[in-house]
Amino acid sequence: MDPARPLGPAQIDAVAQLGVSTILLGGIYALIAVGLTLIFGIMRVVNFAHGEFLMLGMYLAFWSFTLWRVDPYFVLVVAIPLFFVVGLVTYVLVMKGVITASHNVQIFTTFGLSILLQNVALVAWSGDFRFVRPWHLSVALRIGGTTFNLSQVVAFVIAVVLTVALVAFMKWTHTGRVMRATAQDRDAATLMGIDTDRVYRLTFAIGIAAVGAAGVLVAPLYSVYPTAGLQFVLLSYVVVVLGGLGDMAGALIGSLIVAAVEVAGSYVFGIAWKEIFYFLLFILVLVFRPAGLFGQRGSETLGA
Amino acid sequence: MRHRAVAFTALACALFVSGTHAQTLSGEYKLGVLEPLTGPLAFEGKRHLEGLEIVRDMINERGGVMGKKLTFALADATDPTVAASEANRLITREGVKIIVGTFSSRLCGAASEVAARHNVIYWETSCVDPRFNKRGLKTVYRTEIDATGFGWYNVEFIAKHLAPRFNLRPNQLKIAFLSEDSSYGQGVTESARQRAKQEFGMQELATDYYNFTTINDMTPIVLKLKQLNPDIVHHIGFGNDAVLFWRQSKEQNFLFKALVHAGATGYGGADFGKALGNDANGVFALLEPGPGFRLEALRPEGQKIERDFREAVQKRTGSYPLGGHQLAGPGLWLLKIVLDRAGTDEPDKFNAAVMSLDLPVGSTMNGWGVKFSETGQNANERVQHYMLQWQNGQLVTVWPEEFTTHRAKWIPLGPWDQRK
Amino acid sequence: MTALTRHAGAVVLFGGAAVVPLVIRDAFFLDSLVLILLWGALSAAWNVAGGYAGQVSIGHASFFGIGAYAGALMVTRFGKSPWLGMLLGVVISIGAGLIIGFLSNRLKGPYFALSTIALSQVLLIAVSRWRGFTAGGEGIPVPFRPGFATLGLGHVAWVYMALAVAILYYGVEVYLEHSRIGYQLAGVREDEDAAEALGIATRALKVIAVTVSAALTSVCGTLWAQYVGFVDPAYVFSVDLSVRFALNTIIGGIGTALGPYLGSILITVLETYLRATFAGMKTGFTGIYLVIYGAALILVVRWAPEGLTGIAARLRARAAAGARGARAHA
Amino acid sequence: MLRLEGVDAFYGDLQALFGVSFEVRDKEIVALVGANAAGKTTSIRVVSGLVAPRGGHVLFDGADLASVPAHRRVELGIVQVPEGRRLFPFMTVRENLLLGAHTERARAEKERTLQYVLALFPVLGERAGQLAGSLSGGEQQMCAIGRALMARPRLLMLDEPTLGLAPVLVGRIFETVRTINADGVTILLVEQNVRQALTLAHRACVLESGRLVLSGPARELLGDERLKRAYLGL
Amino acid sequence: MLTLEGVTKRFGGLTAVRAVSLDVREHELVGIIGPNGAGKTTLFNVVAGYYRPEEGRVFFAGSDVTGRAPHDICRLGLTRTFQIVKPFGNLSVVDNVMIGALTRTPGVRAARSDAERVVDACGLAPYATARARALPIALRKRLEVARALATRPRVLLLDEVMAGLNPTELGGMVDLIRRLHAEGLTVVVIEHIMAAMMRLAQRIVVLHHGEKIAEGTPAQIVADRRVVDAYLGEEFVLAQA
Repeated sequence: MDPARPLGPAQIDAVAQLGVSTILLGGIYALIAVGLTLIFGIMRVVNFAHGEFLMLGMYLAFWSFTLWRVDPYFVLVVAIPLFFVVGLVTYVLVMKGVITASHNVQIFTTFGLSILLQNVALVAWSGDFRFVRPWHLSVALRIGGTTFNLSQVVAFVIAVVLTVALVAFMKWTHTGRVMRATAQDRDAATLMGIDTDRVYRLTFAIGIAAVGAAGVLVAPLYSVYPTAGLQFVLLSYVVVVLGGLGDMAGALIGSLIVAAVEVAGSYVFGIAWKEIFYFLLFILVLVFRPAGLFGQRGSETLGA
Repeated sequence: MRHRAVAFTALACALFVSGTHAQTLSGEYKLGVLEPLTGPLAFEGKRHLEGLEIVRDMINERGGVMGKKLTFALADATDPTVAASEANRLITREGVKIIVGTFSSRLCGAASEVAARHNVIYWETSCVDPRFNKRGLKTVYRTEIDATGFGWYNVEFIAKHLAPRFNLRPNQLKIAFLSEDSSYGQGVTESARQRAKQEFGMQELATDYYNFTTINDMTPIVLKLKQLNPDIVHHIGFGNDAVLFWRQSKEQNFLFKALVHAGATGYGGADFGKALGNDANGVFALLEPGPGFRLEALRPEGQKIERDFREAVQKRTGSYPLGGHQLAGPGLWLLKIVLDRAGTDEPDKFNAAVMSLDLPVGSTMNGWGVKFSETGQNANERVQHYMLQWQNGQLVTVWPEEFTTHRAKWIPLGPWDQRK
Repeated sequence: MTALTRHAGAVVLFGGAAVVPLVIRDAFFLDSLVLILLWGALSAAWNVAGGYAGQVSIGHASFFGIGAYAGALMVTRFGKSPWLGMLLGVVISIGAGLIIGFLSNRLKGPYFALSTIALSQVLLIAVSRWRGFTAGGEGIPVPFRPGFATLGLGHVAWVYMALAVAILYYGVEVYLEHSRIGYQLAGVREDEDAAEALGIATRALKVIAVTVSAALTSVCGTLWAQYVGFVDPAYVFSVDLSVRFALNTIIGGIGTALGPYLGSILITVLETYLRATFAGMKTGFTGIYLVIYGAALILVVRWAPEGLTGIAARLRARAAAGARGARAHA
Repeated sequence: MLRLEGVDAFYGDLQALFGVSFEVRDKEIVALVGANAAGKTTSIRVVSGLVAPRGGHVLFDGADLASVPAHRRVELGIVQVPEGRRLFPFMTVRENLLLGAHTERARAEKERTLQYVLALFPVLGERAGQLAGSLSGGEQQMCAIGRALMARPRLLMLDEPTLGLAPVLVGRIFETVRTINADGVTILLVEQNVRQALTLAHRACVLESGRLVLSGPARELLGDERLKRAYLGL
Repeated sequence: MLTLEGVTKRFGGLTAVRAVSLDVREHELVGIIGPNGAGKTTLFNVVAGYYRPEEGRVFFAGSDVTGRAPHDICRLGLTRTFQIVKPFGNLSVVDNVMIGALTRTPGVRAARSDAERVVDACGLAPYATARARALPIALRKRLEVARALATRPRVLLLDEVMAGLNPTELGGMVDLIRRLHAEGLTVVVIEHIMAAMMRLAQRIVVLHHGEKIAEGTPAQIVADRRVVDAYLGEEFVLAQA
């Protein structure tokens, strides 16, 4: 039986469900990528250790749930300030020294950080796959012929809220404007009396807080292990480039596009080839629209 | 906290100890042990090492090997290059004459090649690559069956046990294959496909592979399979992918008659049950014996050693042996038997001892028997495997029925909410 | 300065490597030596694009994998010599190199690096899925058949094989430093606009450099596959490998002929030593060596971005200044 | 208010200023004129802190600025409108303006200052929601000046505010500068449009090759043969 | 030798160069002046192939080179320097020049002796082995000229090679350019330093707001009211009068 045969009710349901899956999966990608687009967009630093902060967030959720039975949604309250501090410390210890260095130095420094964090996790918590099983993970909501997993719905809602909050923060708060201004012209920002080092520190801390929160939220959906972040980091770069540098709303849309490509590709051509689709999309976008699908032309070269 | 302090002191001391050690002490026999302890395979490598350590202690409590205390020279094999390189180190620096390893097929191939070139014995306890023993390497042995064996058992179970209970002939069964794309998953899946088609004429609906490290959503494949409507899903999962598939199948109300897996990863790991609780009910995984296993079905000598092994594992880990333990530990036990019989690690005499070994099924741990082929592969039919099923948070032994007190339930799998 | 003193470091390094197998037969030592030379040669290959042409790729495992698979498949599928596979690998890598070269003219900095990773991931998936031909995720055990034509060599012979490649690649880099194309590449790396103004076809030159780099990497990939004896896609196309090639070079000294080899010595020895020390200790501690490795990496890249050769040059300059000062006083 | 004393400044190894001294008094407009690369821009970058002098002192209200980082000088009231406007091109006009009010002092009076700026440049009000990068050259310059005014400067330094502008706009900009000064802001103006600069300024300093060669009341310099030589090299 | 016909170059809404026509004869020394932002460097970028003009054509030595790649144009015999010097910072002076020489002389050895000759002729011999980035600005400007010379151009475009030099250095540069011209080279110079330009150029072209507003001998240019107006403003002229 060919899945592409004429549409019957079952096929219509399947297509609707694929749409739902795209949206929910896109939400997860957006959650993870939004911190990256902030850091990459404002600081122009390629952070290869992004996935490792996600992994740490997942472990935080795991231990809180295992030791004290705390639901990840409550952990979130602690995770955001905690990872904010983690981001500050990482910035001061590692990133500050390379913020003006060449991209090569930045790439390989963060790569070192990634190896370091992965193996700290391995030594501290072993390589076992861990699971977080809050009650809401096994709740499936049904509407029409489609099904929503409650945890995923919540993750999606929070992704949207987080994105909207960050967009609003960047757009309407003075600090957000300061961050964007610094990304666009560091010297001019200094002339406005802006302490750019402080801006970078803050940007990094917010970005890490966002990805730490993402880790807490996706922990129930996936398994927790030291290299859990790897599978998301390349994907996040695809999302960020698609959405346009530093464009949170773009990242959300980029996430949905990647998810759509993945879901539709998996369904039509087989799950086997899904990476091929989004990596080719990635290369094409890089070559033909380096500012991203929605970014303003030229914005990707600013401050680079 | 105290533990940590001790550990760190030990670590600090070790920093000052040079990498080389004296040759084998009199009264000790040093074995090279090569497992992936870092990188993406670390979680399973650790389990294998644990199994080896447990059986090492058992051996030492029972007179050691060849009258000597068994010790390990341990090495980490993250990737093929490192596996080969560390095999070299174990051989030339640690002076080992036998290497035990290595869990993964990508590692055992490279490491055994090195051992063979040094005329050192390579004793493989798990990697399942069917080509492993077909390279004409004289000193390479494997105690565990290969992927063909796993595929063979899985299809055997489906055709001989499940089909009758569905009231279907094997050639009426519609089967969908899904697998992660590692050497293990692909090896097992391809051999199962072959036997299912050629021997039983089962109807293959789909075969799909995926990379388990990048799989984030199984819904598309679930929907696709749902439309194909298979009786059996043959899914080799690795970790999270198994949990994801099962959870999303439930969400999509994907109904099939049975899901069969093989090996200690994915559905065969304790994590699967932990992740899903009672929702895991009904999944089959081909493994070494688990709860429900009738010790009495074994031969007397087998009963004793199996019981001792379980107790030792219980003592060390506080639980029933896991798949990793059950491949590595019993493999090491067989090595002891051979060494004691040969009285030497000299390859020719060792080989003669291996070849002369002929133990029937049920005479050692896991109920295994021993009969090595000329290529150094333990016979598939002697390495008895068992079908286990998730029942209320536990993987219990359900097949072959003569070996177990438990029976397979939920055949066919009913609606998702009625598998309690 | 005579040629001998100019290449003193290389003479010591390669001369030492040539002499060692005559004296030491310890397989582990020889294996480490082969790996140092092979990783060094791979880093030297990376250096042609990353160092001399300034096109930093983190996807060079693509070419390594192409070479490894070409050799392994030529042997196992067609029963032909791996040397033939090496040739085929080079041809395919040139094709893939042209793609990366094209990207190098469209993309800058991190975008280029990211696109090279994406390409290696595409190859990883393609090879994993083409099971009928490549054996997919199962990988290919490469049979060991003694003889030069089959690349079935002993450890000593492998040292000389790796040494030959290492010296050849060193020669390529020395040539790059002293030939027309080398000077022009230096111009492209230092300032593309200025190079263009001086009549250098910068875009074509970059593509050539990347392609040559790809071909050299591919050759080593074939050799590696025959040496280690097992090829699987998840390893040969991994980002970790790509980073290793780059890292040796950066730590040794990017854009220098000797740098990749110095970096390879440091990293390989450090890694091997740490692993040997910690892996055997206790199950839980095995990751420690990678923690140290990661930390060392951050520190080196951060504090000595010009690498070992840069540090050496600085020390030499200081010593020379000191000597001049001493003479002035005398 | 501002005094430079024997300032030497370098870009790398290129010496751009040789012992430059001059003074700007409260409520004054001082024009820095001279040919290209004479050291005008460097002089104001030294004052705003983007270039650290290697010799000499920069005094503001009598205090040495040596240890005050660039972003803190804005708090003191030293604000520079950089050459080429340097607006944040992907932000709206309104956002650019609001960014000017970054210091605490400025933020407290943000709304009031904004009204002032919009009254000064009504066109910015019309373009408030438009991206700064899409403005015309003259509008961009107004936006840049407006942004600087948002910081509530006491000393406003303008670097080539009329560069590349059509003549009619040049006049507008100079008018505005006069108004700003009349409202109590001290102005240091770098200009190559000598005539208008000298007409506008109270005093002027002429730089040539990094050295101060001439200074005095602006009117007196207008028509001075030495000035023509400094420009045309006759 | 070099002919521009109605060249126009726009950036977005800004017209940087508007319908400029210009004819440089063989063995001429032409100066281009104009206030900041007048479009001088943009004009060079169009001529040397870095920008493709929206309108108009550029002819060099009889062939249409509009839109050709910079390296092609260089090989045809037209080489430019950069206002913001772009030395190959990590290479020695002689290597810098040699990279230029290699364009005409494929052999490394021959190119090196060519380069040494040029280095010598430009007065850089004492610094031949120094790293380019370690040179003071005056020498870097000189290196910029030397490197361009090494490509053996028939026409040399010099973009502000005198800016930022002190009077002595400036004199040296003027002498160098004069000598090169005397040896038969066609030279086009962009310069702000009028004093130098007056001494150098046979003919001066004045750009203002991207348009050519005057053209003539130095004496004619100084006397041209439009020029003084462009530089100093109308009232300056009135005040003088």
